[in-house]
Amino acid sequence: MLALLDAEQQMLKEVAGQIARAAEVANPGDLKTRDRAAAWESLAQAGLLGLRVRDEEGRPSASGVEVAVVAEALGAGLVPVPYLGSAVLATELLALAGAGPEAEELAAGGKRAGILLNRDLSAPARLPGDEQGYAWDCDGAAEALALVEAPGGAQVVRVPLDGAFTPVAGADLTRSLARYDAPIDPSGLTRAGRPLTEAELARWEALALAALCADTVGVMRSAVTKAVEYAKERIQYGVPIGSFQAVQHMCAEAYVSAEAAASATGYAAWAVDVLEPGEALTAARTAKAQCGAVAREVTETVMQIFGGIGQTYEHIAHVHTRRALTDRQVLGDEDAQLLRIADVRLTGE
Amino acid sequence: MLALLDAEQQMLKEVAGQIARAAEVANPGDLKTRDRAAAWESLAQAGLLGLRVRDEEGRPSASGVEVAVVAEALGAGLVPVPYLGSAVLATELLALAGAGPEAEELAAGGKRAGILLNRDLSAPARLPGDEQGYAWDCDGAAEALALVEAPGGAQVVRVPLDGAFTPVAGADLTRSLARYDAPIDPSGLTRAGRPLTEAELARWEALALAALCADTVGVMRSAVTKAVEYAKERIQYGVPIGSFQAVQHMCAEAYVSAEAAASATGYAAWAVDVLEPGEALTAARTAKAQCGAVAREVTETVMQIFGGIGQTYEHIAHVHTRRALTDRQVLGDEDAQLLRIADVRLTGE
Amino acid sequence: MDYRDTPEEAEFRASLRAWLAENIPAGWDKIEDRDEAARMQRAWHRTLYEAGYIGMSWPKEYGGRSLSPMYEAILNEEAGNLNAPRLPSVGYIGRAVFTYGSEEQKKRFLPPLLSGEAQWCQGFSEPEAGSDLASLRTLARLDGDHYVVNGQKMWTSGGQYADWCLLLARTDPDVPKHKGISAFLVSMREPGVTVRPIVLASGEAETCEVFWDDVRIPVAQRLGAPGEGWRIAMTTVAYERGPADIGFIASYRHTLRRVERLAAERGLLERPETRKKLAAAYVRGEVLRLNCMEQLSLRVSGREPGPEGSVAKLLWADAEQSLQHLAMDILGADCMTGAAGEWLGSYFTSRPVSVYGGSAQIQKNIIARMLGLPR
Amino acid sequence: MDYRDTPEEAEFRASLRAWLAENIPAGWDKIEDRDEAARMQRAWHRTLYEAGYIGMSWPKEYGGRSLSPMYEAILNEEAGNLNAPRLPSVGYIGRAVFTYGSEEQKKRFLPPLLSGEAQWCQGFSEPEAGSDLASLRTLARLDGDHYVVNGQKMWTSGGQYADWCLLLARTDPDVPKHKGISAFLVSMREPGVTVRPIVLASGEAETCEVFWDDVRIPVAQRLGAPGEGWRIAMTTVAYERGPADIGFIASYRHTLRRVERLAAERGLLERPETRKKLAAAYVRGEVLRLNCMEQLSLRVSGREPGPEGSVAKLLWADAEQSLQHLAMDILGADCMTGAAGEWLGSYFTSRPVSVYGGSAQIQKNIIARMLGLPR
Repeated sequence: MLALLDAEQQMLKEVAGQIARAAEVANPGDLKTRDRAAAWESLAQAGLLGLRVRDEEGRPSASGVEVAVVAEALGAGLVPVPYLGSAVLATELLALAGAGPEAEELAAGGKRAGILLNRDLSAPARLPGDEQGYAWDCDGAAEALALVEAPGGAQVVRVPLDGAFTPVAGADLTRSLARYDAPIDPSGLTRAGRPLTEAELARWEALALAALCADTVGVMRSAVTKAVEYAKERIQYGVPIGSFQAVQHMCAEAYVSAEAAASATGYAAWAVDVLEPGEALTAARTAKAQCGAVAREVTETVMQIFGGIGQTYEHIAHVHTRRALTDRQVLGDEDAQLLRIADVRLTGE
Repeated sequence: MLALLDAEQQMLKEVAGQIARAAEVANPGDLKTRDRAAAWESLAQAGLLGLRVRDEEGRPSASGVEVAVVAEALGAGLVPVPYLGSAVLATELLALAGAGPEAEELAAGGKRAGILLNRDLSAPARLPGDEQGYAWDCDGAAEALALVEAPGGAQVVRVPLDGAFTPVAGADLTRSLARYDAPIDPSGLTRAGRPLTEAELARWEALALAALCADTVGVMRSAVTKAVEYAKERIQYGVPIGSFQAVQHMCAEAYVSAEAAASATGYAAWAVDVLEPGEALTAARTAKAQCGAVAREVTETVMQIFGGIGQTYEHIAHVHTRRALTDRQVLGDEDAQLLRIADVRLTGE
Repeated sequence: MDYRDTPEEAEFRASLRAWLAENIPAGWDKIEDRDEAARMQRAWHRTLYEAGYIGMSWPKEYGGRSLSPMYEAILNEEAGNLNAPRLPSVGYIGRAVFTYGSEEQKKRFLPPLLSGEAQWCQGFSEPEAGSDLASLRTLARLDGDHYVVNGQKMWTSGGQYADWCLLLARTDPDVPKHKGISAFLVSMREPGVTVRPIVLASGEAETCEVFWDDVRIPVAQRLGAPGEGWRIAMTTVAYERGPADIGFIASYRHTLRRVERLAAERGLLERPETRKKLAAAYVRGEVLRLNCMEQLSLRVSGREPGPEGSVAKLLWADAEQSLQHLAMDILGADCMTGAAGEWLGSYFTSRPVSVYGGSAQIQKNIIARMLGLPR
Repeated sequence: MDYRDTPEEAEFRASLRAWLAENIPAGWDKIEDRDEAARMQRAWHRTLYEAGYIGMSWPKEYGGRSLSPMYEAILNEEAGNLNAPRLPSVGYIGRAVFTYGSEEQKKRFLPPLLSGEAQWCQGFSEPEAGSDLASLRTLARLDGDHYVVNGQKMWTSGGQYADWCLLLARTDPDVPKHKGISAFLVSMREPGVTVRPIVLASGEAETCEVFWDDVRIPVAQRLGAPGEGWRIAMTTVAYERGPADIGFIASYRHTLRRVERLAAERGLLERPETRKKLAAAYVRGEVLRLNCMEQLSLRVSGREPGPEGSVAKLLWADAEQSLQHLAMDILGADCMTGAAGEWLGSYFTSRPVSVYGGSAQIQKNIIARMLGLPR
């Protein structure tokens, strides 16, 4: 057992960190000025969009751990690119369905896809059925993936993001959202690959949750780091506010929460490709429950440490809060995860 | 409007405080040495056992506010006498039932009565029906009061605390508890007064809850006071631990919780005799919900401030915790109260 | 102890309620334009003034009615219950002027303050002086019969619409920081005053930055003696932070009812957990209300606003923030997708309640001092 | 990154598991008498020792097997899973002795420590020196070739049954407090040593006070140089506080299963709220387990136990205390009436988890230091 990144994973972390820092949203003004296309291109060139593309034997080119490493780096930088939506959630869905060429297309970076979620963002949209919903993290995407019932399982379909979709201003300022309000026209859907089994869907959900958690961990860790730096520099009463024990303990508590979430996330990311799908999913739900439970508190503590300035739109603090709260909701908040964990613990055994 | 004790109530507070201090359990060793009979005699002589005895026009000799003032003082001193059981819960039940002589007997102090509660301590025992239960706060009492269904309402009955009852060591070290495990023999019961209406029972419950809250407030306030004093005197790292902001904030948070509970309790105590029974009961439930929700946290914080020594049996801290936790449970904890409040707020209107 | 109105209070409440029913401007809460809303507020101030509802607790000699603060609390409560526009907050400026001002200043400034003719704001905080107000850097240099002011103020609520400002500035940089501060009554129309709205995380521009560049203030507009600014500020802040503004209680109740309706619309009222959480929110509101009533009773009994106000401040922040958490959890994804975007705004608006007017940490420090804990 | 056993670890685990199944003393957890329980513990220590399971991570030259700390973690985990008696804790005393001891001390003290022939306790804290250990007052005065010790120690766990004590005492009152402390290896059988059990709020006597009255210790039993006691204590405490004792994880799981059964017995498993709370308790346990695995991995990779251990300590206290809160809430009145009195005891036993071995406040201070926040 060694619950630490190995040397290659460490290197990946540095590469992802460099790309993320180059595209970082350090203050809300950056949202207008960042060259998102260049950031996407960097990710593509470093091969980071293709981590879940399968080789000829059906193995992903990298494990959930690598995906989490990249997702955390991009979360830490609040980077406004659809990594989760396109390179993780959509690509993995295509890869699991055996839609290799479609997955490769996304990995190359020239094309993007979002993911279609149901109205409460708690699951991939099922068509027909989910008559309202959202394409999530679909910046620059011409289509989003959804599921339709098919003999043998759930069939992945490509839904064009056409006039039926209205871009909406959600809480998250760094990732985009488009709403549909009426049943999707079935004639516009294209099938991709073969139907997915329950086990494959569980595997997909495990990866998706782990990646969302890693994003949240990145958002929290960088928020805490910024708050700590501010506490060292901000002078009140002639001393840095970080010399007050109350501020120290707020920082410490936020740090502990973020690290606890990171511990659970590391395991979830590792479990994706190693444990049985059910176990992997429980590990992922555990991490999501933990991340969801602390995301609000941690980012609120950070806003509190920043004091008045941390309450303003021009400050970065609320951008962290918004992204973390959105991660919390996508594919189910902690309450949803806990109920599913309880099903396994209390009924499943 | 004036939400402050008036001059007479202030004077009562001082009298009750004097009696309580004379009988105070300042450390667990005092539980063996305190002259409980003398303390009871002082309360009787000061007329404090007879606050709820009715005059010829049916008015109680003092309001819920006075009862709360006395209960808080005795709670603050962790005084090991059955004031709540005998002088409040039992006496008020008798008085409401019009059983004047029986109430007078208790007020004189020569005789005591406990209250019979159901198995989960959440309500007065109903006979037959509650086949197991507890006589609560029945130190020195030969009987406890329970309710039986009767035409026209709930009939108060006197249950002899005979061989069917086994004294048990409950959490609370300052008030006694006796368990019965089999249906009570109906032939041994004596009726007292006339059956009580729903409104009268609500009034009784309002007073009982308010008095329990006042006891809890006393327990919390004196616990916080002791912790604050300790923090001023205990030296670590060459300074009083109370000079550390972390300890200061723990004290401040515990103080705020106790004061918030006190605010709700003051209103509940006042409401008993003034508002409609339903409103009075909602006020009492509000106070009990608040007291129940903070009792554990406040007394735990106090134990934490006392550090290692506060974890020992010989220290007074856990005696506070035990009494507060018992108050929390008797007649329903915060969850029970909140559900009833929700019924009124969400369904009743 | 009696939580009911006295006969006088009941009479006042009844007539006030009738008056409010007739005088609350129709449709005021539908106004979206900020300038128009400011005009409405000014007119509302005037209406209240003409009916005698402004400055009721002020001494008669300064245009008040020498009534107990209880009447202002009743005004706040009833106005809140009937969803009236925000009540003008003249108390803290007025108290500063009639406690520390010269006769001439009182005559000049109090009547238009009361009538609403002159709207005021408060120039205290600065970017580098938040919790630590005494470290403020805005400089007022004496130049003949004028002071020349330079600096930057922050968190100046209502700065966009104010005519006058109660300004704190440093007049003597050479003495300990609390001692070199003076207070000024200064027109916002002076050359060199620039107001810039601050947009909060909610997206609303609720407060302002104010830049002061060589603004000239006549010496006669200094309030109190040179160096007395800190004392003046502390008096003002005490009255600002106290439990006087019980209007919040009413607004909390309105919000709670809205949250209850949200839960009902989403079919969550069957869930015991949701029921308990809604009841707990009710309990928090009641606890705050009752604590504020105690504070108010102390004031009515002649006690100056003391550190007990910090208890109410902490309870307030907790109640408001918990309620917004509950709303967010009931709304779930709708709060994130913009389907209920106004609640996301309310959530962000609840966050600074534990920052402004003394952060939660400062309030706990104050309580620790009150408990006698050593520095 | 791999959370699975290596082939070697898997092999070790399998043989250990088989060994445990055969060697765990039957009925050990039914023993109520404390003295008998202590005898059982001593025999268990011997059994483990003879099978080579004690001191596995110690250098071979001192009787260990030079294995990675991972093997001790596996031992803790498996012993916990199979509900074995508490594992003897020799690591921190051993580390002190083989890091700071003379050759003679190592030869004399390490073998019986390993074998369990000599049981040890730790004499660090005092009534006036808890969090602030360095202010300890127990005095060791040099008198020829002996030190004479006077003072009072507190929170000496296992003091009743220990043969030897790693004692901290002040040998030089004239230097700054951290510098005047020395460490001693001293027999609990010496005249002048009086042990008094401390009964905790739970009613259990889990720890002791030890009074030292003119106790004479040969100079040869001083560990390390005079004044080196603080350094020795810090090494010891670091190994005590670290994530090594993963045995807690297994005991937490057992307790959680018991709480789940309580909820089932009371028919509460239908309630979504109870289900969520039980699941949240599972999550807290998992988070702690995984955090400890990271800590352990760092140690295995050669990093000294660092301040990250404070994270695990805080998570541990939170998990344990939250679980006891949950049990109390599920039990309701039964916890107060004595009907489930053992759970009240467990509740009180969970409280000091945030006090002993560095209070929660101290752990947060340590983290703040690690984050680089200024003093």
